[in-house]
Amino acid sequence: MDFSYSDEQQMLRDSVDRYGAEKWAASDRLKILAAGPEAARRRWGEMADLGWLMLPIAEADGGLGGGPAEVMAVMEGIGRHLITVPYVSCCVLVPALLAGSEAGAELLARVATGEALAAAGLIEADGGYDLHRVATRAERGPEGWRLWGAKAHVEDGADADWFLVSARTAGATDERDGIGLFLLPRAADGLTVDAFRAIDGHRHARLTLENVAGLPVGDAESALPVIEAAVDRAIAAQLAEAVGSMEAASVATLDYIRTREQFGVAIGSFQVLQHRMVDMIVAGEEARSMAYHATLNLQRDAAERARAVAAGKVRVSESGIYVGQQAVQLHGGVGISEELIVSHHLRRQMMLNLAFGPAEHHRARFAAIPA
Amino acid sequence: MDFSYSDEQQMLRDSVDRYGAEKWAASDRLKILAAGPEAARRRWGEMADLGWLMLPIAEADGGLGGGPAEVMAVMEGIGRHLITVPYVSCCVLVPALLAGSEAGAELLARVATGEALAAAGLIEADGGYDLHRVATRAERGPEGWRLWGAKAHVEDGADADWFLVSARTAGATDERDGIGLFLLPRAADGLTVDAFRAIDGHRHARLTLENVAGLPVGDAESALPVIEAAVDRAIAAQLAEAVGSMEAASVATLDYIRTREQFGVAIGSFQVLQHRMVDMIVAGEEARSMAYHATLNLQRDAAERARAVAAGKVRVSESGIYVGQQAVQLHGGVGISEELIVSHHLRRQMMLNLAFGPAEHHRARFAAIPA
Amino acid sequence: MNLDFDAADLAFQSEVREFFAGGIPDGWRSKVRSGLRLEPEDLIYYQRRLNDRGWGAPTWPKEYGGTGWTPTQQYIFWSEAARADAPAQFHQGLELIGPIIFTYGTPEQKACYLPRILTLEDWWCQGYSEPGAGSDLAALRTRADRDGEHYVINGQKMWTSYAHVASHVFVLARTSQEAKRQQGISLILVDMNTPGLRVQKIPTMDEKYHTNELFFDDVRVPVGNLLGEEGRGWGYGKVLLDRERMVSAATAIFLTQTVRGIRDAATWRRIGNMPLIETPGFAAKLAQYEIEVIALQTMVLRLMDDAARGADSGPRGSMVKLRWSQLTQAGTALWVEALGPEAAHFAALGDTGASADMPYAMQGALYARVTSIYGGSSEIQHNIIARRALGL
Amino acid sequence: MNLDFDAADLAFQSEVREFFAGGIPDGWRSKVRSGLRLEPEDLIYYQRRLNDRGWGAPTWPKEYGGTGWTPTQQYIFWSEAARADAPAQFHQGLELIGPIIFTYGTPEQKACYLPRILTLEDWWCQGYSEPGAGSDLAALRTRADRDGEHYVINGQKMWTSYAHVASHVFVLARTSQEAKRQQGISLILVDMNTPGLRVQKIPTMDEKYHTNELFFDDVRVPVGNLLGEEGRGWGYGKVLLDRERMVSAATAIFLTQTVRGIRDAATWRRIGNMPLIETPGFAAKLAQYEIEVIALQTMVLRLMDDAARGADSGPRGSMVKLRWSQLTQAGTALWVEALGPEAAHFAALGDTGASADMPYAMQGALYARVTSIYGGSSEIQHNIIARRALGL
Repeated sequence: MDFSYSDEQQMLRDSVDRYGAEKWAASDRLKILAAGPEAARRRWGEMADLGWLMLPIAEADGGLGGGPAEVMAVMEGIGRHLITVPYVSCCVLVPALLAGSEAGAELLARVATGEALAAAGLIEADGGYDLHRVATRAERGPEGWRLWGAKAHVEDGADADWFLVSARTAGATDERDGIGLFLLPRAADGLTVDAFRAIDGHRHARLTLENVAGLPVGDAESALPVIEAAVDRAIAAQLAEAVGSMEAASVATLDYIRTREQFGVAIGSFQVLQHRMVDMIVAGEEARSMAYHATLNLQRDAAERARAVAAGKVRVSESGIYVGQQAVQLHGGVGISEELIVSHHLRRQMMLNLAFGPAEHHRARFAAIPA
Repeated sequence: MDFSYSDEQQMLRDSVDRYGAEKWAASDRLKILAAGPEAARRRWGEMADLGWLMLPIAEADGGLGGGPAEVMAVMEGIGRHLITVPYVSCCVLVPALLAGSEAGAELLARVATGEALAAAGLIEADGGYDLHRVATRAERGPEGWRLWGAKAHVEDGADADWFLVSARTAGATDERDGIGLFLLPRAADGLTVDAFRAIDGHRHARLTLENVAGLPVGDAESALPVIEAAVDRAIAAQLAEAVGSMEAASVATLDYIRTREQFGVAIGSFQVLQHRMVDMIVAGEEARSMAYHATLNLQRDAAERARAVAAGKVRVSESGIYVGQQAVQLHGGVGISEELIVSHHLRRQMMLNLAFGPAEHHRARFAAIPA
Repeated sequence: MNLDFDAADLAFQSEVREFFAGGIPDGWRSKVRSGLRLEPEDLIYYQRRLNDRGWGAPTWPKEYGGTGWTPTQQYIFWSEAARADAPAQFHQGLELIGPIIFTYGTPEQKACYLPRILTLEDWWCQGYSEPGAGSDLAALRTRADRDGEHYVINGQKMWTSYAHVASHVFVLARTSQEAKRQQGISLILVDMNTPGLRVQKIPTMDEKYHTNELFFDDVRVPVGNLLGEEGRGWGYGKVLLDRERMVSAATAIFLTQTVRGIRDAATWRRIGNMPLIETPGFAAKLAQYEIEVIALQTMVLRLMDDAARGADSGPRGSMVKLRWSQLTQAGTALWVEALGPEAAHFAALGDTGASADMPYAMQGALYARVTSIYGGSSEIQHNIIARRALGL
Repeated sequence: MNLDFDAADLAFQSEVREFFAGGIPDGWRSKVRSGLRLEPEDLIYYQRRLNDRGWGAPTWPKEYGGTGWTPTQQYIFWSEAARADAPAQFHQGLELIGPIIFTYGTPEQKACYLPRILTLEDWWCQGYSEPGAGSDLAALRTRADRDGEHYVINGQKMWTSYAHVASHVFVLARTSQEAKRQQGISLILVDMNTPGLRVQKIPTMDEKYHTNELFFDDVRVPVGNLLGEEGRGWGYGKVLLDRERMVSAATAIFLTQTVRGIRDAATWRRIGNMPLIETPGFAAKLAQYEIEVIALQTMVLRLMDDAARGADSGPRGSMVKLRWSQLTQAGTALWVEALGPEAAHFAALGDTGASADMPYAMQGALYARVTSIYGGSSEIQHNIIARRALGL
């Protein structure tokens, strides 16, 4: 039992913090988000050069084989500095979905270098965030597999060059068997990509598939276990991001209430604000504990993993939104301005809750898994 | 639209307050609760003499025909002084169940004078507090109706001389039709009464019926509407009691934090305690509003009435338990002692929540009724 | 005690309901339900329609062009407006400066300003807060120095909502540097076109343009623009305080609109084969929300009843503000939850549109965060209640 | 970073699990799960069984008869005890005065008292709080005046848990009237049989007898009973403070017992044809509770890990206390909710019994209210964290 980062992990963590402080200064945030696709590719290239993009990719797939703790070390920094990039979707989720597959080998090599962006479409409009509720159909024809259907939300999918999409190859809409995973290029005939910006600057997509050719990844009839495990990895990574963001929001708030004066004294001298600040710190400690719990259970069996990740998601979401809201509240008016960083943290916490299903979804998921 | 008591109602309210202050002083509470049945009968007789027992009984049934607002005026005082008597069960619920019935006329006359105590058994173990989930059976034989079954909880039933019991005369366990209401004396053959004391000093019962003779009240196949309306009346009365109790608990707490010193100052000077006290007061104001809302909707149609009472029950329960808990918390150690009154208020609030179904039950009930 | 309206009130209710029937454009609906303000031109259109009917100022006395309605009538009017998804009227002129003008203004000021508030020809904004004076407003530093027949105003105001739309601003400024804190503060009316006055947008997290900084650089206004007596500006706030409860009360009545927004979204979205609204978890959350809205609205009814009887309602106005902001926040958050994956699609990149409710539900949820900060933060409301009601 | 136990720890876990297998009487279960203490004779029986095995003091060093376990071993031991529905050990001797004695006591004091704590031959209680000195303990007024070879103690203590059972009490008293506040306070060991010492029950709302007032009326104790130096008693509390986190941590581990209590009750009770635990509403509530328990227990694991590495865990002990009391309250309340109508049947009047879980669940829920008051109220814990962790 050990809750401390190794020296190597700590170095990784420090390097993300340095990068974040340099390249994602709060004061530059609006400018960075407004910059065009070229600037985004350049920044992504910097992260590739630092080796972070290939870090979570398995060694067998040509990556660095970083484990959950290494990913956690990176994600905390991404959260602390609100680095708004598709790292979890492209570098954690996609490599976990493609791990060991022939179909994905070439794509992973290009993901590792930052040449290609990939995203996964796993969520459908009526699915309630359940990964097994798949109505999108895949049919095998003489020329290979063709797909019909829609994906309501593709996290970070707006700028993806490739999509991984779950589709039903057999069975009824809510059965666990009969689900396959397919790879398709953005330019595929019959694929419509609608792109959206979220309030936290992330750029997502909605897909419509009308007789689209897809390359199967792994077993076309039983991809669900791989999908669920991969999404749990992605969620655990986001929990660490949420923890980093909470920490930064709390530090900013503590600084503010120590220095901001009203009625002739620092507002941090008011007991009510002190206790609120304590509740924020306690929420942060709880969230950190849950992020550890989820992350360190990733390699256990499916039920333990799912229970730990679902539990983590519930508590970190609740804590994160609470901390974000109180950070804004304690800042008063300036808290809601674009200029200060706290409202950006709140927005990110709100969206982290939604990604891969909100707390409500994971609470029900947790309840359904026997301890 | 008018939210003020009439002069007559105000006089009634004042008289209950005077009686409570005289006869139910906080300092005598333990002694009063420990006194035997004779003392209890004597106290009950005092309330009969004051006319309160016959107040809610319809004029046609020989009572004073007091309406919901009159009952509310009495109940606030009962709550404020924690007057621990079966008033709601015997004088509000039973008269509403028996209103206009031949079978109950004689009993009501004796309830009005305090000679007889009656209680209603409407809740079954698996019924989830739903009044239509009735498994107790009633069968009509040559000598009249006979009953088999069990009632898990009879509010204030421990000392009742008569019981009103719902029983199924037709249909399946959860159907709304086919429910009758039956009157039986405590001494009936085949009736077992198990009596219990609750943490607030109220005395309840559990009934087992094994071929018990019962007198039908009203229509033996469709008593449910009457039962639901009567229980809603009882709940509304208890909401007023809860409001009175909250008020008393808040006043006691405010007095305490104004005078109790720690660290050389009155603890009421600490901002955190001030804000907590404010939250208690706001909760009390909300609860009072909801008690009015429920009470003043009692005479509207069944859906409006049920929705208003269910809403009242939810919010008053939440507010009441919160106020009770915080009253104890702000008193610190002495808050949990039998000697001070605050923990008695907390206990009453906890039990008021449970009576006729807790907040959870009524939230679901509210959700099921279209607005 | 009773909840029923009398015959006259019932007749009035029919009249109001008829007025609103079909009169509210469909396009307003989502925005209104999420608690967001409509565009200024829409608010002006709405205000003029009301004023043409004689209903421009529901809380003003008749002699100034108001309706002279009883509190019960006001309640009925607002309830029917909420029912019809009509917006709340823009309140800075109607509820904030208007009453001060008709209470403390000169006959000339009344004649000049009041009619133009009713028609929204004049759009007022409020120059109170400053960078160093938010919750502690008495720390304000903007000064108005007398120079012959003018005041010369210098300083900076912050959180001036709708200054970019407004034609006039009412400013609290120091007319004496000797007097301390609350003393020496005066209330001055300023035309927004006066030279030296500059408006700068404050971008906010909801991405709507609604608030500003105001810079006063030797802004000269005639001394006739002083409202009431010099140095007494702080005291006029008390009039506001008494009316503030009506602003809170009116907005609280409009929460039923948010309930409808949530309900519609949750009816439309399906989880598997079931509408979200039928799932026990969501149904319970919505029920809880509706119940708390009923509680708040009954508190408002009691406030109205107090007002009708001329009774002092103590700090219940603060309580309404407190709970209203909590429920605005909870309601818009629940609405966002009901939208599911769509909630991540705030703005379309390209030519496809977002869903019908977006971005309003999300903007509403973000905007709602400020409701517990402005108009006296929730912490300040707690302080007020502790002092006024509890004597702590 | 990893959560796995190493081979030695796994072996230890098996050993502990085997020890507990079948060793806990069924009759203890409901009481233990509701967070209530067993009867003194049961606790003595349990303590002696542990001590016979050499496990009497999981947190003490070996030289004083403790186990010398690592924090990980302690965690394993408590987890297995919780799993087996074993009770928490009575902590006032083991965790409160024991460590002060072995740290500051004389060799004679150590030899005399420590072994008898391990066997529960001596049952200690804590004489700290007074009627005027609760959260503000430094305001205590009990005095111990030197008279030759004795101290003469006069005063009154309050909230002395289990004084009616205890053989000894450790008392904070003023040995100097000049020194102010924290200074001049000494820690004195007193035999409960000393003349002049009177115990008076404080009846509490849970109807269990667990706490008392203590009256000292010229109670004479030998000066040899002074622990450590005169006037330094307050400082010894710091040792307690450092160990306090272990008390909180250990009790927090036992919350899994409450989870089982709730689960069993909700499995047994039916709503219509469905066990309560399968209804979505209750299932979600229980899930939320379990998740919060997991969060707290992971916080405890991190505390243990800090302790193992000798790292300063800052105010996380206070955080654990804070959250533990909240979860004790929430869990017992949920258990009562699960019982349904039975929860109104606290005590049978007559010869029929109440349900298996009653009255324990209800007593637990009532008793739980004091957990946010004793040992430094939740408000005080907030103050401590604000000061220590945030420098506010």
